[in-house]
Amino acid sequence: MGKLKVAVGKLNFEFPGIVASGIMDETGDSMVRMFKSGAGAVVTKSIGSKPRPGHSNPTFTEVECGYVNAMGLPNPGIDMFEKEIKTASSEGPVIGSIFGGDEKEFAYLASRMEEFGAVAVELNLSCPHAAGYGAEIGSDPEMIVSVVSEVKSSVDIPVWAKLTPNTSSIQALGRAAEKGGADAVVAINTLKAMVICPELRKPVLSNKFGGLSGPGIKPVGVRAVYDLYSSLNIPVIGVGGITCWRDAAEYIMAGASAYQMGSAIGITGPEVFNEINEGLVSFMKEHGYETVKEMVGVAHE
Amino acid sequence: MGKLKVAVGKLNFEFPGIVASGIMDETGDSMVRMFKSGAGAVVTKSIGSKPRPGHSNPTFTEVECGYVNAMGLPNPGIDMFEKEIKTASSEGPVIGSIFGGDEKEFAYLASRMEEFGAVAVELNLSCPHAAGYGAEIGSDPEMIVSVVSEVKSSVDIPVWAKLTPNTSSIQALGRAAEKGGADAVVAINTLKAMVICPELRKPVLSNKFGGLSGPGIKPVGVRAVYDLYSSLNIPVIGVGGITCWRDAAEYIMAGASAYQMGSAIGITGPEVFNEINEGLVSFMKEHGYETVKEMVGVAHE
Amino acid sequence: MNNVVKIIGKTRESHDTFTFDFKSDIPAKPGQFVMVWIPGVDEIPMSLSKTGEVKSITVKGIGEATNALHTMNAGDYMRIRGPYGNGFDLNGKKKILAVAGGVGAAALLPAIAETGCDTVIGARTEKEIILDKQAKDYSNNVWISTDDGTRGYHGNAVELAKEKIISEKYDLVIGCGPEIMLFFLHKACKELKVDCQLSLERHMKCGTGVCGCCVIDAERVCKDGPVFTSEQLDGLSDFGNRKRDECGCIINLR
Amino acid sequence: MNNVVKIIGKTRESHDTFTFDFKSDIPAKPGQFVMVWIPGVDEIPMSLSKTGEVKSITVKGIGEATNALHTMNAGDYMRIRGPYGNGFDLNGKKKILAVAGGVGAAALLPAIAETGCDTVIGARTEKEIILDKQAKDYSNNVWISTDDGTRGYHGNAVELAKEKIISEKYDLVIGCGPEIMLFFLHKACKELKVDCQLSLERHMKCGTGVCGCCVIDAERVCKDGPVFTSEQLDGLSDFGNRKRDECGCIINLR
Ligand SMILES: Cc1cc2nc3c(=O)[nH]c(=O)nc-3n(C[C@H](O)[C@H](O)[C@H](O)COP(=O)(O)OP(=O)(O)OC[C@H]3O[C@@H](n4cnc5c(N)ncnc54)[C@H](O)[C@@H]3O)c2cc1C
Ligand SMILES: Cc1cc2nc3c(=O)[nH]c(=O)nc-3n(C[C@H](O)[C@H](O)[C@H](O)COP(=O)(O)OP(=O)(O)OC[C@H]3O[C@@H](n4cnc5c(N)ncnc54)[C@H](O)[C@@H]3O)c2cc1C
Ligand SMILES: Cc1cc2nc3c(=O)[nH]c(=O)nc-3n(C[C@H](O)[C@H](O)[C@H](O)COP(=O)(O)O)c2cc1C
Ligand SMILES: Cc1cc2nc3c(=O)[nH]c(=O)nc-3n(C[C@H](O)[C@H](O)[C@H](O)COP(=O)(O)O)c2cc1C
Ligand code: FES
Ligand code: FES
Repeated sequence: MGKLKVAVGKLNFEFPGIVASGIMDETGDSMVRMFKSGAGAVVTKSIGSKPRPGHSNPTFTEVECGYVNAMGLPNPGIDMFEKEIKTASSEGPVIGSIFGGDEKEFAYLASRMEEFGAVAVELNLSCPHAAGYGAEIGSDPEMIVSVVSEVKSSVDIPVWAKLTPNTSSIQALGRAAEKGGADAVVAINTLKAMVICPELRKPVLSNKFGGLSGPGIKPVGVRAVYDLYSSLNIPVIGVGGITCWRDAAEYIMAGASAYQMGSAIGITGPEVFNEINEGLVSFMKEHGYETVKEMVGVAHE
Repeated sequence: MGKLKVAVGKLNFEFPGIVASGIMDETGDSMVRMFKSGAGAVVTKSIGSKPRPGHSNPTFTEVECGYVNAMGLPNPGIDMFEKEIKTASSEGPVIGSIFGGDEKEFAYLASRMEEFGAVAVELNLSCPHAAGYGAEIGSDPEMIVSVVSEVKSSVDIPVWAKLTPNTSSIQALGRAAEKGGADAVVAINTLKAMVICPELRKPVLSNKFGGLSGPGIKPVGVRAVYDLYSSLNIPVIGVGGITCWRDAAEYIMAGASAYQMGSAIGITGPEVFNEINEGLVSFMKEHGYETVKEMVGVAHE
Repeated sequence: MNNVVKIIGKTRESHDTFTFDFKSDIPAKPGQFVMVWIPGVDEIPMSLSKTGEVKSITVKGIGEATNALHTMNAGDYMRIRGPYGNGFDLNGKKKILAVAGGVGAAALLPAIAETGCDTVIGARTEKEIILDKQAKDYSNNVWISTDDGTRGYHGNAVELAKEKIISEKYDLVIGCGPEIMLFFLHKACKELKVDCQLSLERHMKCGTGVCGCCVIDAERVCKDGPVFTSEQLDGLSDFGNRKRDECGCIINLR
Repeated sequence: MNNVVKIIGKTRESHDTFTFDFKSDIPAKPGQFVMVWIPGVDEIPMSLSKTGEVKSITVKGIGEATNALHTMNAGDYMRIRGPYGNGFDLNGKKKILAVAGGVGAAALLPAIAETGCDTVIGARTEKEIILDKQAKDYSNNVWISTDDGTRGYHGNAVELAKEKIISEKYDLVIGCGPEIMLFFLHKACKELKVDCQLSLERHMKCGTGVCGCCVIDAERVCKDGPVFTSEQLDGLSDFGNRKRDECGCIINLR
């Protein structure tokens, strides 16, 4: 499995698959389990300054091709999270996902994450269903520049910017992140979505709107990564609908240096990381790739 | 089936299901078949000024939850299309979909469509894969205002604007259409997407990029319609991933006065229109709705 | 997975508990649960108290959502997701004892129906005892315990279960009830060297193993559970000790 | 539906035609076709000339895509979509005659293999005759016709087929070849009062019944066809008369 080592900027991971923010990463023990299942790194649930219950249930529902969720950024708050990161960090690299209402809050949370031992921070500039946070900030390129650069000036660990696909140009958002000094971009977060129950005449989620994840969004994510790879100089991390090694390979060839998975942990289970690791190794053997890096972006040739 | 009559502005349709542009609507005979299968109206393939072969194959591929296509707006040109519309119009209402590179071209094509007997024109402001057309024009609210108002001043039939979901605010696009004088908006066109074949290391479509349609995009379309309904005064027509009566009901309750189907014609077949008509009738009977109109937008209550 | 069902029957089980019947042909195993939407209020996990073609949930009114559910009636529509979770593994076990605490009887009833196993139903007091009549339809021995002695054995369900385990020599104990009861039941089973499978509860959101909010140690109660075996429980340091609230903050159980 | 297959064998069938074998466990019926991607060049429809676990396509080089396909070799990967279309309906038909024009033999071979039916293979000249040996593996009677008389019957396949239909009394004629040949074959079958099922071609893009570009009248050749029955063909005014180009513009066939 040495073949699967990847680097994202100056960070090195044993495996190219990373746990996406918000899925089995709320507790230290869960994150440890994900490392044991073959994840190369774990991004934490997005953490804010204070404990936050998120939206009330229903916060989640299955749809034909994935899930629609509006968890609403539940999290125990940055102070309580130190313990979880400490537990997880002993087993592998933890990337601290954070959300804030402005540059200062992001910068504060990032420096706390650095202090706890996170190897990088991922800025949630893309959650589509929490008022005042996420995509409400991350849809504006100028705001992205300003948040990223403020965070950059307050931490030494790499800063990743997670982008929203709910835009007419994800390249513009990516360029803003790069301009702000981001070390990598992560794409995509969920697509704006809604589920209505005809018999009960109502949107199902308590928040009405939510975000679509899972297999249905994969072609959208692959395109986003392809576009970002061709217009940025910093690494791109792909996420959205990956559930098998072919999906992972699509993202890598589109230009992803590493990939993240969320929904697949529900669909297949944590073991999906190991399964894909094995699938990639045999694909690479059959097609003569020595390293994952050799595959990155080849679809552009 | 009288229960299923709907009105979109001043237009009346026998059934709420309309054939979406680009699917079984390239020839007069195909359109007639769709009327016979229970469609209330047919939107033609998007027609331009001159014959156009579209992109070369591959122009289409299946994905897990739908299709990705980059047909590239193939069409025989407006002159040749008169005959097709004449054939189809004898059997039901035909809405002429058109694409142009600027206001003048749209206006010219619209007036030709009116002359041929189209009951309305649908402006393709949203095709995501044809350089210089579609979403390249329809992502800019000002351009929408200007195209719609130019078309409005050259025809008397209703003008529908078909919008792209590849935007941070479909409401802004809808408001622009309304400001330009549009009689209705249609949402959504396909999502920007890409499929890569790992073994062959290449994007599959000859155009590289394409548009995602089918069941996977339904929650995105429902949300778009919900948003448009709450911010516009003109009717909204829903499209995207509808394959069964529940899907149709979701769109109607989100605010659609009528709905369109494309991919379902491949997935299920033309008979999907009749099947959904029957499903809606029995749903309405069980839940006490006398007309489709009573269901429109109820999810906002 | 997502299903709208029509309530076809509503039965009062006790002063604060109702059973709602509905039809659904989705296959379900004893011990599985569904997420039930109460529009405008909440969505909550409920064990299936029947798992055949006619299914049911048995709801104890303890707060806003469960009390709102109680206002529903035959003919009403209910949107449920599921069934979720692993359920009990009853294969190849000959002699089983089911031990229920309070509304935990609901989760055990399908297993009792399937195996006809002996059953202990315990509660604080007589009027909290539910589903004993239904259990008797399937089981030869249904023993009742109440903490206050108002009915059956005077004492708690674990004490009664211990006696029965000793006298009847079971292969397996299955249990559902308050965590503190299950904690002692697990302990008793270890002492008496009998396997057990206990159904736990944690705050649930997705119900399907995605969000991670229901973990006990690193196990998702909704997906890896809700039923855990003796050996699994041995390794779970949170069991009987800690849970997490909606934010993910730790709450000590004692 | 989307499959990447590895070519496991390449066989020359004639001066301009090759067969490519590959494994695929997707079930396929005689008369169905796949869309074959030639990266950087095109994607084109090809009938399956074997429909078992080992499948094949038999490609006549006539232009850019087919000639590019010819450069592929065993060990190369090929992305195909399908199988698509209805295929032949061979159920309950006792005596069948297959009539192939040129590379049309490829589409008929699986039906010949399945039924062992009699076969007419026609071509302009001897060197255009393909798959006759393979047909003989399954069929007792494989008759050849060439327009120039260089091999077998001197005349076209329809003339030969007519003689055989009269002498052998078939229940069903299945056919594939140039549309003009099929047009006359259909006519002949009507005259001689025998059912036929003929496989047609139109320009294809999606292959799966969505885009509508392959319609003949209102029938999608890719989905409602490519095989049409005598009665269907009676109602198709485009048959033998008109097709459409990539733009959707009408091209008159004669
Ligand atoms: C797997 C499982 C099966 C269950 N089966 C049954 C059953 O068959 N019958 C029955 O009456 N009850 C069952 N419960 C418990 C039931 O879900 C709670 O009683 C209900 O959620 C209380 O909601 P409320 O709004 O009425 O009360 P509230 O006042 O909101 O809450 C009271 C307590 O209920 C629990 N609770 C609230 N929301 C949730 C949630 N989303 N997930 C888990 N616990 C929650 C918490 O412990 C909370 O403190 C089950 C719980 C789980 C986890
Ligand atoms: C259902 C079906 C089954 C077929 N089976 C076989 C087969 O088994 N073996 C075989 O050799 N050929 C078969 N063909 C024909 C084959 O698809 C064409 O020969 C091939 O597309 C030619 O491509 P080219 O680039 O080499 O030639 P070009 O020079 O590009 O085209 C030559 C002619 O081929 C046809 N053609 C081109 N592209 C397409 C297309 N996308 N769809 C349909 N026709 C097209 C047109 O009539 C065109 O005029 C089949 C066609 C159809 C519709
Ligand atoms: C239940 C759930 C919770 C999520 N929470 C977060 C979050 O807190 N922060 C974030 O940046 N993304 C969050 N996401 C988005 C995922 O990280 C990911 O971008 C998205 O789900 C697409 O990937 P997938 O298809 O592999 O799930 C969440 C997704 C789901 C399904
Ligand atoms: C093969 C194909 C061709 C299409 N062509 C057009 C077109 O010419 N003009 C247009 O406005 N939309 C076109 N569309 C988009 C559809 O009209 C529709 O908006 C989209 O497919 C979503 O609906 P669906 O999920 O029901 O297919 C096309 C879609 C497909 C799949
Ligand atoms: S409730 Fe989401 S993982 Fe269990
Ligand atoms: S090729 Fe698209 S409908 Fe037949």
